[in-house]
Amino acid sequence: MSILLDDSTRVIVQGITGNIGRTQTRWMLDYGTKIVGGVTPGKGGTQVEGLPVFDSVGEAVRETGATASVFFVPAPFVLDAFYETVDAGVSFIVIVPEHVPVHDVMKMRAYIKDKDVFTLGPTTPGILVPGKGKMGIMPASLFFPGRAGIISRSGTLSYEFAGILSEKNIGQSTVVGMGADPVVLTNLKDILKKFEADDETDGVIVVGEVGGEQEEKAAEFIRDHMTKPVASYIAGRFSPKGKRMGHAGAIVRGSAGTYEGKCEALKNVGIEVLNSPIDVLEWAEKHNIT
Amino acid sequence: MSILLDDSTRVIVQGITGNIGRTQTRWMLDYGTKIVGGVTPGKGGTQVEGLPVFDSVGEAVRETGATASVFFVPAPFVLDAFYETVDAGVSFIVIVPEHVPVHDVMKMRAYIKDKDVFTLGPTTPGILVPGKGKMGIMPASLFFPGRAGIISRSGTLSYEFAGILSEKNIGQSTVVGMGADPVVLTNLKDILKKFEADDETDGVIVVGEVGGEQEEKAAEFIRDHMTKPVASYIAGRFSPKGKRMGHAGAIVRGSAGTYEGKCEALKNVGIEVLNSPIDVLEWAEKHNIT
Amino acid sequence: MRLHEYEAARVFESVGIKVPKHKVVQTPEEALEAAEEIGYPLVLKAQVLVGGRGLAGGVKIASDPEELKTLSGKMTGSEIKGVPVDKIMVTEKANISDELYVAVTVDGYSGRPVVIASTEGGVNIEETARKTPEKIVSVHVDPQFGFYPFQARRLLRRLGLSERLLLSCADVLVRLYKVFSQLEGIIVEINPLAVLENGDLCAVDAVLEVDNSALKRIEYPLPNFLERIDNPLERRGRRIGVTYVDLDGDIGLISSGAGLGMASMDIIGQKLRPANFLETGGGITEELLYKCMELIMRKEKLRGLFINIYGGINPIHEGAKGVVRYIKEHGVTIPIVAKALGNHQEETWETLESGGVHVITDVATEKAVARLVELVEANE
Amino acid sequence: MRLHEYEAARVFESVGIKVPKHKVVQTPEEALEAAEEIGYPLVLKAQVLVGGRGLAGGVKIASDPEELKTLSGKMTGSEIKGVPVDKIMVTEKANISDELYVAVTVDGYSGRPVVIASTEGGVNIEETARKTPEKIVSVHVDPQFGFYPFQARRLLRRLGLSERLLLSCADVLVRLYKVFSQLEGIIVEINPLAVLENGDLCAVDAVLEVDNSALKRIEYPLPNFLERIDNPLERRGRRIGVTYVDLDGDIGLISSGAGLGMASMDIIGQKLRPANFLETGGGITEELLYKCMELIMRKEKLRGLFINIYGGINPIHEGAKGVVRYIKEHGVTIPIVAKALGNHQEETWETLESGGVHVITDVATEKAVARLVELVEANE
Repeated sequence: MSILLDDSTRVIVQGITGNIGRTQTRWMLDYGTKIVGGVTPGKGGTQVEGLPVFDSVGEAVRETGATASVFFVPAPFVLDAFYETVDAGVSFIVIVPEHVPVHDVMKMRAYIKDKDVFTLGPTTPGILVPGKGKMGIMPASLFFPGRAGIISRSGTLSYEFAGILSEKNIGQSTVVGMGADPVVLTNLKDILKKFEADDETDGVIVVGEVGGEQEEKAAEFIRDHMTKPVASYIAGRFSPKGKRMGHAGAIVRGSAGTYEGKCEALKNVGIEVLNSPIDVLEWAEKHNIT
Repeated sequence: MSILLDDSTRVIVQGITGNIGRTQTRWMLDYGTKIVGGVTPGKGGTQVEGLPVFDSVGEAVRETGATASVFFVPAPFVLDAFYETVDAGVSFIVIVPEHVPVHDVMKMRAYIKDKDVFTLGPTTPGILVPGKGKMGIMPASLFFPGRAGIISRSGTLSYEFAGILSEKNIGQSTVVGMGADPVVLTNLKDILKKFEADDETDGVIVVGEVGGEQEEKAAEFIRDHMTKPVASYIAGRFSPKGKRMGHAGAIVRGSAGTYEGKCEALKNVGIEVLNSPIDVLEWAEKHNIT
Repeated sequence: MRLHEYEAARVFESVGIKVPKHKVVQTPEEALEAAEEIGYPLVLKAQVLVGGRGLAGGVKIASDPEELKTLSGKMTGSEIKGVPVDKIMVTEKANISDELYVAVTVDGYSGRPVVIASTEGGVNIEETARKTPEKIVSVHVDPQFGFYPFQARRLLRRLGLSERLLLSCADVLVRLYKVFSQLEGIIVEINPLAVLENGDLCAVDAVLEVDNSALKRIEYPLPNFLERIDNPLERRGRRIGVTYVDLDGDIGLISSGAGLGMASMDIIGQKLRPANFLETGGGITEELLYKCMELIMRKEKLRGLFINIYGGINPIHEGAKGVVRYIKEHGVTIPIVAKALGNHQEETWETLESGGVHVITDVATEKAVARLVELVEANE
Repeated sequence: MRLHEYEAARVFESVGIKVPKHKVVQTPEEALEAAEEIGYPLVLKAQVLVGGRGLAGGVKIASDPEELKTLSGKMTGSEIKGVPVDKIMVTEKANISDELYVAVTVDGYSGRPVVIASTEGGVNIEETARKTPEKIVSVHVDPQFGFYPFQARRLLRRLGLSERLLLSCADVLVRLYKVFSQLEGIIVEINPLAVLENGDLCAVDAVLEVDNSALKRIEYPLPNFLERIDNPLERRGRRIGVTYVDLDGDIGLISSGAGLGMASMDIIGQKLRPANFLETGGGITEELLYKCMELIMRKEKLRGLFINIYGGINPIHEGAKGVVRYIKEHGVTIPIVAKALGNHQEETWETLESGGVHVITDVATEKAVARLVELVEANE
């Protein structure tokens, strides 16, 4: 089993009638994803790539039996579409768009607090299960089926790590972009939990970056709950420091967020911190991940 | 058993340090009500009528074991105080102030939608259980213990009906002001439900008035669920019609709200509609209510 | 507080709802000037806060300057349903292909905002509500959550709206809800919401009433509420902090509490005719009742006065002093009957009697009114 | 976007938070004029968006006109941490009896707003956070519900506040949250929130940063974001829609994606020094990459350029055309290495090679950078 998505998952595309929505829908279909329809308010009744377009998510769900949705909705409309999608009972939502206002993301997270829905993004390339399907924008050619799980904050770095492994015929079970924004809908540790439970994954690569507390909090989780080997890479070692103003960030996060802080937190719980992306090959070999 | 309040209910007074709060606290104590403390933010640590004043409802509840609260809080602060009181776990709240903004009342009602709390008001004289206690401003001299229940939208009319009965030694089990605002926290039918279940009440007088749909909706409830005799008086037969603008009210309520509409709805389900307040005596005699 | 149509138009514009090109004028000269910018044909609308304004002659169409001059001349200074016309809104006559109805109001019984829409906008909307209710759709809103476009679209699809109109109408509904929420509306209504020939939506006529209890905190700049009240006595009542409604009878009434006031009127109305409705609310002081007396006595030819007050939250013994002070200072001679019960009742009775007021100690208002009828008749 | 202190002061005033009497000036003459209204002693504060401004000489006290003239003369035209001082805020020197700290910010991990308060306001607040964290309290907020006075009082009681200060500080917190919410803040902070000798609270210094993704919909009138960016190349980057950070090395970088960009810098940084960080986001077109080339080539003395892009959402084959067009039009001679993988990769490679770009088809960025190092060294 892959996590979250497989070749039987019925997927709708929101914002399917836009340029990006159309193109990506074609590529998702080409990859074998079971796309069953699309939604664009005001465009109900039309077709894209032979798929029916609906005015509302509720109608799409009723007509197609979809349980998952991927968003190519313009950022200012994501909050509204998200509420609609959650209300329609969709249980897995991937928010590809970048520049979704952070106050909207906070509201979205509050909205699903006690609801049974799994979400990725915003600013995520989505999820790809090699050979089975993908929701989002990951370029298929870089992926290859196998037993390494990848979770990445950065979209393009997830391609990089998968590509490096694929070149050496080390495949991936599922590759997940968790979203690159300061606030994402699902935190790293909750995705790790899925991989820990997945019997097709032998080890997980966490592609992190400076800023935020995701890696630090995940380290605690890994220490307490993970049995599978975990490697991590933190991008931004030589990044220039931003001009920080105000003290609230430091008060909330303490020393979390720095390259050094993250590496220390990860190493402290026995996670291998990769010096450079290419080092992932050595780690995979060491742990017999294929 | 009276409804909602008896002589063991532990009551706090919010806004106890204001002029009205102080005076009414004394009178509630004089009547035997078990007032155990008060709340005024910023005045914690002081005393009123020998009672401790707390800065927060949470502290008051912890220190006094109060389960009920009566508000003499200025209207603009009622919403905030209400949230605080509900969060503190108080299960019976009486909102005396008038002029609470209707958008606040709507938020208050939404807040308690799925919570186990009973509320009266805003713009209510409160509740009085003859001989046992009172929360609010009802003038004690007009009430007398007995077996008639009274629910009134108007404060002063509740005194009038109780007084008319008391003069003839017909007592009341509990007198409830439900609040005179267009939106109240608890609708008429939900108070009727309490009286129907109360074994010390033999019949109920509903003192209504023109406007809104309370009486019409209550009529349906009485038809389906009440076994005790109910009398009703509707004030405002000769009231001048307001200058109505817009159609939304008519669309929402249809013909509800008029004197004639209300009387018809009540009579249709067998409720005795009193022509004038004093006619309540005849009704009470007829039903042997003492 | 009800806003004039032109004031509502300004509010709607500020949230991005399109309204017809318009000017507010007070004279035919100004109307002609406005017309140069707006063009003919145009619509003249009397800015009076009454329902059924159109049928009462408050809305006219002018096709040329001649007609405009005549019509605006007639309209300025006239009265619509008894309300003098001070301002006229001159608006372009839009090319309308369809008329929708949209509104947000407070549903008192459920205690929630309700958003209403219909494809059958126009003056007959209430008839539609009765005869073909399926042509009107509505949805309740969680006031803490708010109202989002997806909810608007869900509502409007029930009317069969689709494509561009679905989106543009949903957009208007969301903005309308924003007005409702930010201005603490009791009702905000656009009727008709015109679908123009080019497909745009335009709020051709609008109703906007805000919650009087929220006036002090609404951040949008609102007109002065007192100036809004046409009747000078009602304005005076609002100024001193009581609810006063002017009536055409000759028996004055002071009550504490609206329900008691209404019941008093109902009982008085069986034999006599009330001159007013005055309800003090919970703020009685000596000064307030003095001012209430002053206000009521401004009515000419009063035959009697009934005071019906309870000492619950109100210090009626203080109020009584104000009543008596007024009586003594002004030598009031008409019969006054008072029923004043509750806290401090004995003290109150004593004070009132010292001013020659007939105090009734029974509870039933019927008995007090009966006494008043006797006294009024005996006095004439 | 960060607001200047004087802009934040205006925002705070608009929601009813008291700020010191102040004027914004650009010359010593204006400063002297402002002082006549404000009085001495007063504080001069350079309006530069840098942290630690005070320690870097950006805050001075003047006790008389002489001193004011000297200090303001020195300050105008100077630089604080490399940022030129264009405007000075001249403020009254408040009589402070205590300094509080209050802030609202986004807690990224929990995804909720967090309200923070401390009785130990002032420049040492971070030290307080480390050494005596119990002197700082915070609470998370449900963004749909909002933040009410009772929650503020609950928080502040944990600091031992009571009586008047409890109420006034709770009031400020609620207003601060309103700023956070209405202006879509990332951080809003008042430090110190001064308790004046008369007991009033006054926002003596303030930080306000709003969400760039929300700039278009924030209703409060905000300054132009582009003008806010001091570095001309960074401003240009923002104008064309990419993230550009100017660095002091000599290897240009274009990446699609911030993570890939950071990793590229980390790898480059082991042998060479990046001249910039440029991240295109998901909006690559031929035109955009042409403009990116233009932007990067403005840096003098570049020794090489690395392009690291993926074709996921981006049409990299289109982007490649822009790169090549720029190279051809401007005769670029420095070595350029490109790694371009994903959708349309073959087409992209072909285009890039036609412009003399060294295309690396391996996935690992390390290999591409190794090639770049070789080429750069061979070129010199």
